[in-house]
Amino acid sequence: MSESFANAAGGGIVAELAATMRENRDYLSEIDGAIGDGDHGINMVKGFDMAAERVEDGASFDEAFRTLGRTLVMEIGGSMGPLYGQFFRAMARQAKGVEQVDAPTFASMLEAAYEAIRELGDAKVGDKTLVDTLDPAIAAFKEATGTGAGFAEALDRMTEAAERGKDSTKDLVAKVGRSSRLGERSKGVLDAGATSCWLILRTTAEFVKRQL
Amino acid sequence: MSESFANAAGGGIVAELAATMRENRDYLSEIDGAIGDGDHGINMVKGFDMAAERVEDGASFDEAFRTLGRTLVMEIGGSMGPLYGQFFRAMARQAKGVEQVDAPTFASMLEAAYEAIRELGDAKVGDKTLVDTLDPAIAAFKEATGTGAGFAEALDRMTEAAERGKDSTKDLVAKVGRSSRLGERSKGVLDAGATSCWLILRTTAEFVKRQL
Amino acid sequence: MQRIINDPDRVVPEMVDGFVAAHPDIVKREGHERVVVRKDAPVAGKVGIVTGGGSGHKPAFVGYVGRNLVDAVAVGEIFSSPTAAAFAEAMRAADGGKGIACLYGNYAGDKMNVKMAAEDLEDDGIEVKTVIANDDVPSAPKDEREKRRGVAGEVLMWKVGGAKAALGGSLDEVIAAAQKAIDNTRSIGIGLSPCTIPSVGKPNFSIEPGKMEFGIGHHGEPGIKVMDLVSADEMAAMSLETILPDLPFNKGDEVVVLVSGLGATPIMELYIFYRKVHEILTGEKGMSVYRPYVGEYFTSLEMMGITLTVMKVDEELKQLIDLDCYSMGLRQEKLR
Amino acid sequence: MQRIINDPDRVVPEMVDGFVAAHPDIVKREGHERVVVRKDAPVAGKVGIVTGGGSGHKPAFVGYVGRNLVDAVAVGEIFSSPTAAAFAEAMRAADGGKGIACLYGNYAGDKMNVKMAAEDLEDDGIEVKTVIANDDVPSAPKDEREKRRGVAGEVLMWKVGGAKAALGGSLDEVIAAAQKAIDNTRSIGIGLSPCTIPSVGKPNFSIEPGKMEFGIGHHGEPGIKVMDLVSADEMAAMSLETILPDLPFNKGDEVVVLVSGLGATPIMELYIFYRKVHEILTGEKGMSVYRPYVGEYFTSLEMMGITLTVMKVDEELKQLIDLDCYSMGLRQEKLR
Ligand SMILES: Nc1ncnc2c1ncn2[C@@H]1O[C@H](COP(=O)(O)OP(=O)(O)O)[C@@H](O)[C@H]1O
Ligand SMILES: Nc1ncnc2c1ncn2[C@@H]1O[C@H](COP(=O)(O)OP(=O)(O)O)[C@@H](O)[C@H]1O
Ligand SMILES: [Mg+2]
Ligand SMILES: [Mg+2]
Ligand SMILES: [Mg+2]
Ligand SMILES: [Mg+2]
Repeated sequence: MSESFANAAGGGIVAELAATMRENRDYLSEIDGAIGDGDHGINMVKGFDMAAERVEDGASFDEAFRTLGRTLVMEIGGSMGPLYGQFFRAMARQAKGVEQVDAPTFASMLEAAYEAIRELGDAKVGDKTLVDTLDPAIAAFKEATGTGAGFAEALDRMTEAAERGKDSTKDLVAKVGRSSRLGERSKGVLDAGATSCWLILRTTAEFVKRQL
Repeated sequence: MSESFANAAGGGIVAELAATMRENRDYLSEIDGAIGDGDHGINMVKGFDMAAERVEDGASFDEAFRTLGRTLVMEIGGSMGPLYGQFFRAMARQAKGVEQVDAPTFASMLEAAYEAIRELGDAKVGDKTLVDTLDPAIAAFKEATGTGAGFAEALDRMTEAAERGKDSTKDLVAKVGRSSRLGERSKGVLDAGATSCWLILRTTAEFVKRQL
Repeated sequence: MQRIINDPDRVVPEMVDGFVAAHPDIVKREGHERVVVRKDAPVAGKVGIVTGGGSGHKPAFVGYVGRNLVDAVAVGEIFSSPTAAAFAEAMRAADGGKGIACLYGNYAGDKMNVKMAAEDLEDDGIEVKTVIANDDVPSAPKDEREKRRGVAGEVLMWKVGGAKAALGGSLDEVIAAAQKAIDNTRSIGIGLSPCTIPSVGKPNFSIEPGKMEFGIGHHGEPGIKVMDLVSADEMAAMSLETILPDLPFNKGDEVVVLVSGLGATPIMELYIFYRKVHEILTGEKGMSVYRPYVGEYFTSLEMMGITLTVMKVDEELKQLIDLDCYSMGLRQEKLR
Repeated sequence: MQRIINDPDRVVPEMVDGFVAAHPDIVKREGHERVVVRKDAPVAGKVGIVTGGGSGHKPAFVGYVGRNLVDAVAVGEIFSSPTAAAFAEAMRAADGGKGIACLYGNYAGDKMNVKMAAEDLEDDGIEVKTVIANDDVPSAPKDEREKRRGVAGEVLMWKVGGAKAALGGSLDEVIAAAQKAIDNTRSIGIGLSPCTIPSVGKPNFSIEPGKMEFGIGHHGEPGIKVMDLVSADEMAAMSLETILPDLPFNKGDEVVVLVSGLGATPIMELYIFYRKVHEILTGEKGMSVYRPYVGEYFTSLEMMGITLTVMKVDEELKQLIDLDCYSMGLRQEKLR
């Protein structure tokens, strides 16, 4: 197994993400339905499918992410469109021009994505959003690479942390977004965005590992 | 007991009718509530009380009825205002200029009232309205006088027939007015207007008998 | 009852107070506390347009008092005819010396009270003529048109009659135009939920979830049938199939269309319904829509539901429909 | 769900179809299927007024496209922000060469999407400035005004901004006027029943019979408290007591008042509520009502409830409020 993969060969990522969203559409909408408006699965599938169709054959990893980001920003609306849109656009920007994507590049992609979400959405850890998945996931990835783990190993650590982060949202009170109107009543269920974020990170990790 | 009474002494009739309406306000509204809009008692009390205040001291029988009729027409609105309004105006017209009101005069008053209601409201016997009280009541009064009964006796026959007529509305399907929208569902309860008409005839009969 | 009222028996006078306070540029109250009059009425030398009816149908009736529309309105209790006195005062307030056109709906109480008011005015030498709207197709078969109720088509009758009067029409001309408007107009309503008269406190009828009453009246009068709820497109198609053959409307006709919510219907749904009405009329039916109206024009308190009104127009009606007007419920500039 | 729709996922595009078909004299659709544009836009040499937001608030937002009001609107799904692309298209369609004033409400999604659209336009050399309405008093304390939601006060912001642009104001002048309008405006809402987003199919929250939510938001956001239902007069008094001290409004102030139903409220009840608002303002508070608006101006699907908005006016705001305008939701001639 190598410690990097060819950017040029990574264009399949968006189709895989779209497949994951389709598989989990009803699950995501169900979670959103409990304390939101029940459309998260629909929103995600709509955006990712649209993007998957637009990604050209032979697109690179960064090009695929750029198309995904642009599609989400331009066509989905709501809060998720711009948030995940800027998320993927930021990842694309970090990978642009890179020939081999390695762990440091991937770490900078994650950090840029997080920064974009924070700048736009202003949510903090504990607010019961996708940030609760993203923040520990990135920390775990960097912690792993910093302590000598390989790219694949670090991706596994990231996915595990993402899952724990996602699970942590169950006991949180929503502070931003639609479900914040429920106050204490928003406790007891997972956050939909945190769940889709975990799915995105897990799918991406699996995809990357197969490229190494 | 005489066979007529002095028109000039009959002005108290409206106060007595108003008292009857007040006593039966809730009952009438309750009946109307079952298949109408529940305001018949309120409508009647409002109009009769207003008229009772306006009837001048020493008013005659026909003047009192004229005031009552005018008040109902002008101030009550809906269907009952004009219907009972024209009813009492017609009665007043027949008694106007009469010094002693006897059974034939009273019969002509009833007939004129019935004619006014029919002209304006176009309801027939069996339509579940006050006509179901009025029609048999007038027939009974005329039948009684025609077969030699005195004024008082005829008034009793009238009241009895009015009550039977009122009771007959229980099994009828409403054909006109608000409750006709219920179709078959309007069966099983008395008609509010038929009930108030019976109360009006009974109170008038009692009043007249005390004047004879 | 989840409502914004004070005393249930005082909703009508308080509504009138609020209405007059909110629209000082359009209306005034005059003579009778249940009469609302156009601010500059009576307009000398103009036929006075009068209407009236039970309350709870906002913008009808007071919402149509205004320039080139109605001059005076008699206000009744909720769903109950105004008094003869109120009608008579409204007529007097509207009298500009050319007679009164009383344009109202076919309800027993209104007919009786208008009749007595008109007699009163005629005693004073003021001529009163009437047009009785009967545009509601489901309320009686075609050969008993005189029994049909007046519903949202009344708005077009007022528009046309008001315009004719504003343009200097004589009483007979105003009556003829308003009569032509209503004769060329057919309406139907669909109810999806009941409404509650505040002083009664309980719904005036019931509709099960998943059902609708096709052909319902403006006070919840029963319609043609209670049936399973269908899509907006099917509602539009069914409504047109019921009213178009009744006039009949024919290929090539130019029509004015009025879609009104019954009170609780989200306005966006009126547009979803209108979309299909427009498509059917201008598509398979081969007609053209001269002017559409979509909004809350004639409601039934907080009933969920919709009404459709179609009027066939000729050159005269087009001219009258196009005249600008300004009331609370209808404000319009020339379209063309 | 007792509603007049077809496919719950297609209510927005079908509504837009119907809207454009119903108002050909006022609007057109251009470029993007979720953008509604004033018929004669872009108006050369005029600042373009743009807004947008989630659907379900009719007449907002498309109902304010029209002469002397808004030039283009981005239409979102029900209660969900329009896309950045729709905002960008709306801005492009409104661009008459003097820049774009995007006047919208303080919601997270709208802010993000407007921001990205504006960046897009600026890349093309078109200047975009924004005013973010935050008139809803209950949604945050006074020292965190930047967190407050935009509600029915947005209508007055569009009226003022639209008029300033129509009178030839520069982009900075239009922005300043609209900002002044919203800075001088305070609103509050009361909810008596929830509403149902068609694609969700169940009510978005619940209110027990006999209770009301005081301070509710336009999407059912929780208010200050859930309390026993009170009379219309008390609602009016409580609402004024909450918003008047916030600006604060003072004795002698001239104010514009806007009362809006939330969708299912019978219009007569809006007048019953306004009656008391008017009485309190002009009585014990010693203010004068420069212009009242009562009607359905900013709704929440079929929610039962009411909102109150008060704006303090100076000579500039009076002039701008008085300018005539013509859209589906707001049509006005000069009052004076
Ligand atoms: N400001 C924010 N920052 C980060 N995530 C957010 C923010 N606002 C909302 N979210 C996420 O969005 C998710 C809901 O997405 P979705 O259902 O698609 O949108 P909507 O709430 O418009 O229906 C929430 O579960 C939450 O994780
Ligand atoms: N056309 C008519 N002819 C005779 N009586 C009528 C007619 N229409 C209605 N009524 C009577 O009116 C009564 C209802 O009166 P009321 O409740 O006061 O009026 P509303 O129906 O306007 O609420 C009915 O019970 C019926 O007897
Ligand atoms: Mg959503
Ligand atoms: Mg959602
Ligand atoms: Mg009644
Ligand atoms: Mg009754």
